[in-house]
Amino acid sequence: MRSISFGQATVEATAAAMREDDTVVITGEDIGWGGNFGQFKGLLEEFGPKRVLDMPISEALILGSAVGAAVTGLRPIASLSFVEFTMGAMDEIVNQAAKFRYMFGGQVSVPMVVRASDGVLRSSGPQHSESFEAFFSHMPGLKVVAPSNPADAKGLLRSAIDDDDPVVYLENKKITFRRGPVPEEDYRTALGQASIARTGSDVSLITYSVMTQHALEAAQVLLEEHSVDAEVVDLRSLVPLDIDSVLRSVAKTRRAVVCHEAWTFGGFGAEIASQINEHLFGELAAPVLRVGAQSAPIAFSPPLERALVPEASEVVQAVLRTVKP
Amino acid sequence: MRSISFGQATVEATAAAMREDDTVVITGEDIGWGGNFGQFKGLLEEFGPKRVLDMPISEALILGSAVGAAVTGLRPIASLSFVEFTMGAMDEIVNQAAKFRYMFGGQVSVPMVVRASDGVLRSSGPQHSESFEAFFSHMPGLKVVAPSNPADAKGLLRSAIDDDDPVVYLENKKITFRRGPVPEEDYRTALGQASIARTGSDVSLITYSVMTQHALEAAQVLLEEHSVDAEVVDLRSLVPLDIDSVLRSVAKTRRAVVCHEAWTFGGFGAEIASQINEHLFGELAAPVLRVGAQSAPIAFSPPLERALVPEASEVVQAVLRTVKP
Amino acid sequence: MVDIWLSDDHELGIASLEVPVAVDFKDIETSLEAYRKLLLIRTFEETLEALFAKGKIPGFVHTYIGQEAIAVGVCTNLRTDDYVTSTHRGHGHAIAKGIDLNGLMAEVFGKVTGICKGRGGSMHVADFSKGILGANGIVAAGTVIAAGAGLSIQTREEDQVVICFFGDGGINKGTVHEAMNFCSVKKLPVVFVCENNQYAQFTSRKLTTSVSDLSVRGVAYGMSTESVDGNNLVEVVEVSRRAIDNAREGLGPTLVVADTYRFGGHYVGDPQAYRSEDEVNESRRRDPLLLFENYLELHGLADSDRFELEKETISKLVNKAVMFAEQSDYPEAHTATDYVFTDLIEGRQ
Amino acid sequence: MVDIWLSDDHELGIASLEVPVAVDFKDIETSLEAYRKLLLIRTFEETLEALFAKGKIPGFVHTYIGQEAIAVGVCTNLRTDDYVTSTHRGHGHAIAKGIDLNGLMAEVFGKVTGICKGRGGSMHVADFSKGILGANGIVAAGTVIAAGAGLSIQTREEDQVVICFFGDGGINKGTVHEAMNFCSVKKLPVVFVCENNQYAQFTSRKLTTSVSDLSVRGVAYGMSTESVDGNNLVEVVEVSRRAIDNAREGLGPTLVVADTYRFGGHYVGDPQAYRSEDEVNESRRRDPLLLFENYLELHGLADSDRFELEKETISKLVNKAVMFAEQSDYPEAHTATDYVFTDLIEGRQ
Ligand SMILES: Cc1ncc(C[n+]2csc(CCOP(=O)(O)OP(=O)(O)O)c2C)c(N)n1
Ligand SMILES: Cc1ncc(C[n+]2csc(CCOP(=O)(O)OP(=O)(O)O)c2C)c(N)n1
Ligand SMILES: [Mg+2]
Ligand SMILES: [Mg+2]
Repeated sequence: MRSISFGQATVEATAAAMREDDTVVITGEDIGWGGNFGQFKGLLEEFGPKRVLDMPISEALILGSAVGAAVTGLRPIASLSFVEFTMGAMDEIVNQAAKFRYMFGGQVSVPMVVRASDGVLRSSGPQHSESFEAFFSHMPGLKVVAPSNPADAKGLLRSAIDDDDPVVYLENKKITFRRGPVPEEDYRTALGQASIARTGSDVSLITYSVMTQHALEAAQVLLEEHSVDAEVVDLRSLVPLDIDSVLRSVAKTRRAVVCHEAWTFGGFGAEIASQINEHLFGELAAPVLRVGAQSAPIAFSPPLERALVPEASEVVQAVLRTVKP
Repeated sequence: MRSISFGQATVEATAAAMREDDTVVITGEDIGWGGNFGQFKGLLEEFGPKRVLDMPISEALILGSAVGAAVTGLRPIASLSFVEFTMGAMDEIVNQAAKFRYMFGGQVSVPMVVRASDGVLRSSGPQHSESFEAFFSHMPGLKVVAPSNPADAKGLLRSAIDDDDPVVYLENKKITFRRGPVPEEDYRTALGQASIARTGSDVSLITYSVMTQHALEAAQVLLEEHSVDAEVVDLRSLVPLDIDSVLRSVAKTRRAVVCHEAWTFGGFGAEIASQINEHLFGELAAPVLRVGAQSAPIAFSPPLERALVPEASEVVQAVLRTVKP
Repeated sequence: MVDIWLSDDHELGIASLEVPVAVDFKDIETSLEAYRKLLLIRTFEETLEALFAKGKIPGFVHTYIGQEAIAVGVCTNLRTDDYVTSTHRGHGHAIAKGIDLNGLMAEVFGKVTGICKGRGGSMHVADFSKGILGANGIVAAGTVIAAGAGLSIQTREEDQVVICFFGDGGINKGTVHEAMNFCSVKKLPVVFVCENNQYAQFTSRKLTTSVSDLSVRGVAYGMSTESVDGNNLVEVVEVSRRAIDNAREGLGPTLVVADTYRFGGHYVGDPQAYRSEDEVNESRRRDPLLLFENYLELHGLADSDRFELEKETISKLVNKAVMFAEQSDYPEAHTATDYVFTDLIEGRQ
Repeated sequence: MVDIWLSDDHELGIASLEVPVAVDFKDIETSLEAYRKLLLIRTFEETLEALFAKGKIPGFVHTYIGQEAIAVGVCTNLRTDDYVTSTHRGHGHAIAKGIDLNGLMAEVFGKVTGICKGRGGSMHVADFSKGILGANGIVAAGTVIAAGAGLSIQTREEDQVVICFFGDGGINKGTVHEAMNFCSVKKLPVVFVCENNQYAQFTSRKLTTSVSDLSVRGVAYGMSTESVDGNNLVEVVEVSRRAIDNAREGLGPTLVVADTYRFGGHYVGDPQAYRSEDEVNESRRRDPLLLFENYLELHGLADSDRFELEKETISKLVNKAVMFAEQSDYPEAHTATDYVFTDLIEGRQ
């Protein structure tokens, strides 16, 4: 299969949706030029400025207008290049998009996608490096998607655009340029279905987004250097959460390490760990460990950045603490 | 000891701080008139409009100007009457207040307090009823305080104003009017020290804010009707988190139920439960359970509101599941 | 003193009613229809005050009493498929735009027959089938939502318009700025109607707003602006029609500042220590209902007997709505998480 | 075509340098000091471009080349205890306000000797001892922070002022609106300086901004407004001095719109497909450095020999800073969570 980048895969999904449905529009800052990560490349050329809108630097407007458009016949994709910029639009995401359907008693649905790039990439510094999925997944009414590879990026985005509820689609910066095999045809990957990225018997690595890649690397090292056979469960979406797949895997391996790039403290990993502990009480061979960032804004300086944010080696270490206590 | 309301207790703490230190100012909407919950009553009269500022409906400005004031010599208390309104100021809280000290390499501290009322009170509806401590406690650089009674409200607020870091001070609406014994003198209650609100031996209820009250009621019922002796650990602050007190209690009782009014899914309770499970692995007699709101915006209609949000009876039921599986 | 709330160009009393009158307002049915709408809002709100005092209404209620001519005047120019975004003080807008009265009343009661099935309550009344995109508990949230509805109209190449109601307090929110700039850049069919009722909660506008003539805010975006006596129904109809026609024709947004006064407290039960009884009483001399009755009499369109007749009809309507609401059931507890998503979500607690 | 970025009232070339000149700008030392500052910023930024190309600078870098006269002109009027808030394009503001050059360079390298100990990098340079409240990676975040600094000054009854630099793209953020309204209501000593460099990232201002004369935005708040040729140092000094004097005297805020052009890409490495080389070359004819050299020559304050001399001095200074930065250590990994709080936090992972 041909190999394309994560960003390019999302372009394909978007173009397919836009070809199929005239009501799909994209709004965001500087997207006409292709986007910071190439994730909109060629869309302005194909669909014109009425469907690919370069917006003012007005994040509240970008998200709020997406809500207004979504309840009056469009299916907007609102893009904020860095997830930190969602903070200027949290009212629109949390108090409006997430609540509209519920507080109006099911009169409307809010079919919109919020796209944002998160995570660490080469010293982007403390206001351009974070991961906020814990915010979005705590808020009822939002679906949250965090793909780990180009093929999923395409299929999940297609489903997110199809979805009648607001979906926060988080694309990690480190993997946006990475390539992988992606089918040419148009397809959808269902939200709420984890994928077993690697089968294994000794420990379950529960993860998503860029950490799936790190976990797969870690699994390789664990096998080769420590004879530990790790299973990697890639959640793909956090809401809906495929807890069944998680529990099935952990019930089998009896050990789990939950991994994400976001801060460990209060992170989404705590939700997963709590559910594993509750549902598999007494069946675990070791405590569920969590691997995530240390609690600090993500520093600019390369050694600090690396110290704060986990990669494969931190996953390996955590697994070793679990299997050889 | 005289009994005063939670709101009045915070007035005393604020007045004491303002008398002692000219740089303490309060900013917020309609605070000159005493605040929606009487939490600023009399302050305008005593300290005048230069220190008690009625602000425009501009939440980003209220929080952002607090940051600017805090790094240039003031100790502002910025008040947003309902915690939902912080969503319009999340950039200022998350990207500015929380990060200023860190991203500028310790050059400054940001001594400010964000006050906001959270929680459910008699059908305030889906945009005036929530609890967002999971957002704030996930963000490094913010301290988070959530008192459960008037005496703590006074002492913790005094400490929060003293504190050189940004402190989010969350006052639950249901308990703002409740009275309790409060010492007349000026005193401080340290952040980061849980209180054992009730000692017990069978199960630990880990909680804070209004749920401490519900947990105490539940403990009474549990003792009288089920002969279960519950210990209630009132965290008082979530950041810093007094995990030692939590673990000490649970190590003793071997059972824990974590309770808050916020949504269970992705809530702060997941962090506590995860830490308990990790640190006391193999020492627990039952899974750690969580009691919190169901995942929906908080509905207006009384029976729906009551169905979504836990009170004492939900705590009792969870404990019974823990002690008599 | 009444002049605290009137811009210099509005005169006290009924003199200012003598503006050029639209054809249809010489028409008796059109006029009476508008009169009934004013009455309906007034009666609805006064009924709520009484019900609230009796403890029958959960939550808090913000009434529109004193401002009725704005909603009715503006919405008189609208089609059913036009949109409005509203505020925490939204009953008037909803009624003027044609919301089902029983559903509205039942919603305020929190009943399952409510227009939002009891999920929203007073602050979140909406009827999407009538283009009412919702009252909203977040001040000025409607501005950016209105911009989105405007964008949607433009993209779909329809000729609908959007009315965005917001308050003199709300005008200082950043969302107003972002929305107005965008609507102006794109020439979206959005009319911003600022209801300048002199107060935001308990705070006079003067304490928090840098200009006394709010319409200058529109100038900053290259928008058309209009000021109007918001208590004068006929004037509101005229001025807003111009703005709406322009919007419909693709000439872009307008900011209409409608001066008015909130007769009641911020919410029902507000002790109102922040203003004098004199001020309130004085303001009642320019009650939009009275002004419009004067107008109808002056033009021989109706007399006091007719007014009484209409009042009775409207009273019955509202009472029926109360009955409907009172006899309706509350939603069942087990449905509390319905409508969070369009489909079921697994794995959530 | 150059006229895309000049308002109508600015003439091409050096003619516009003949504005009334402040006394001190006939003074050779004052003039040369300003010239050195311009040079220092230019040289610093060009050096960064070269270093970045060699892979020596982590992250991304936004240079101030072409806009130097604004920061230098404004800051010439400031005291050390005055404040500035800055943007993602903040090196120029920091240098003009007197940041330590070695600390600045080391910060951009991410070294522990950096002014922010390597935590911030290019987008977060700050020096609170010099009143530099930080470059900021969030567009227009500085506006509300500046308002707070202004409030602080007023509360402390000092006579400091705050300069809030922001961009023509930033002007559409809601924070600008909220900050300007508040500063105007309270008459805070804040001068808003909008650096109108024609682009926000890759998007021309015309696509996203509803008015071509940005100064009208200030009118909406009852603020004083000024427009100035931002490439003309002497004019910037004059105009901003008026605004700063007013602020210091308690007369409230001013919006100064300074027209300029960003010679470089949005960030170093930007391929700039969104504008023509011609446009950029044309704009270079109004290089603020050249214009000021012309001015100095015209007034007999300096000649080209002198310029060369100064350039050498400045080059050495910048090279020394590079050496300092290169020889400094990176922060140690175990210090990564220092400075999150002023005290230790227990219980966090
Ligand atoms: C973002 C936000 N901030 C504050 C509030 C609290 N609040 C509710 S109504 C109101 C005053 C609104 O004033 P105005 O816009 O003039 O409308 P009016 O009540 O006069 O109709 C305030 C401050 C809110 N609901 N939302
Ligand atoms: C809130 C926010 N939105 C978007 C961005 C991405 N961004 C960085 S710089 C920039 C353009 C800023 O334009 P302008 O204000 O004109 O400043 P200039 O770059 O021209 O100096 C944008 C959109 C950001 N940093 N912050
Ligand atoms: Mg008002
Ligand atoms: Mg610019």
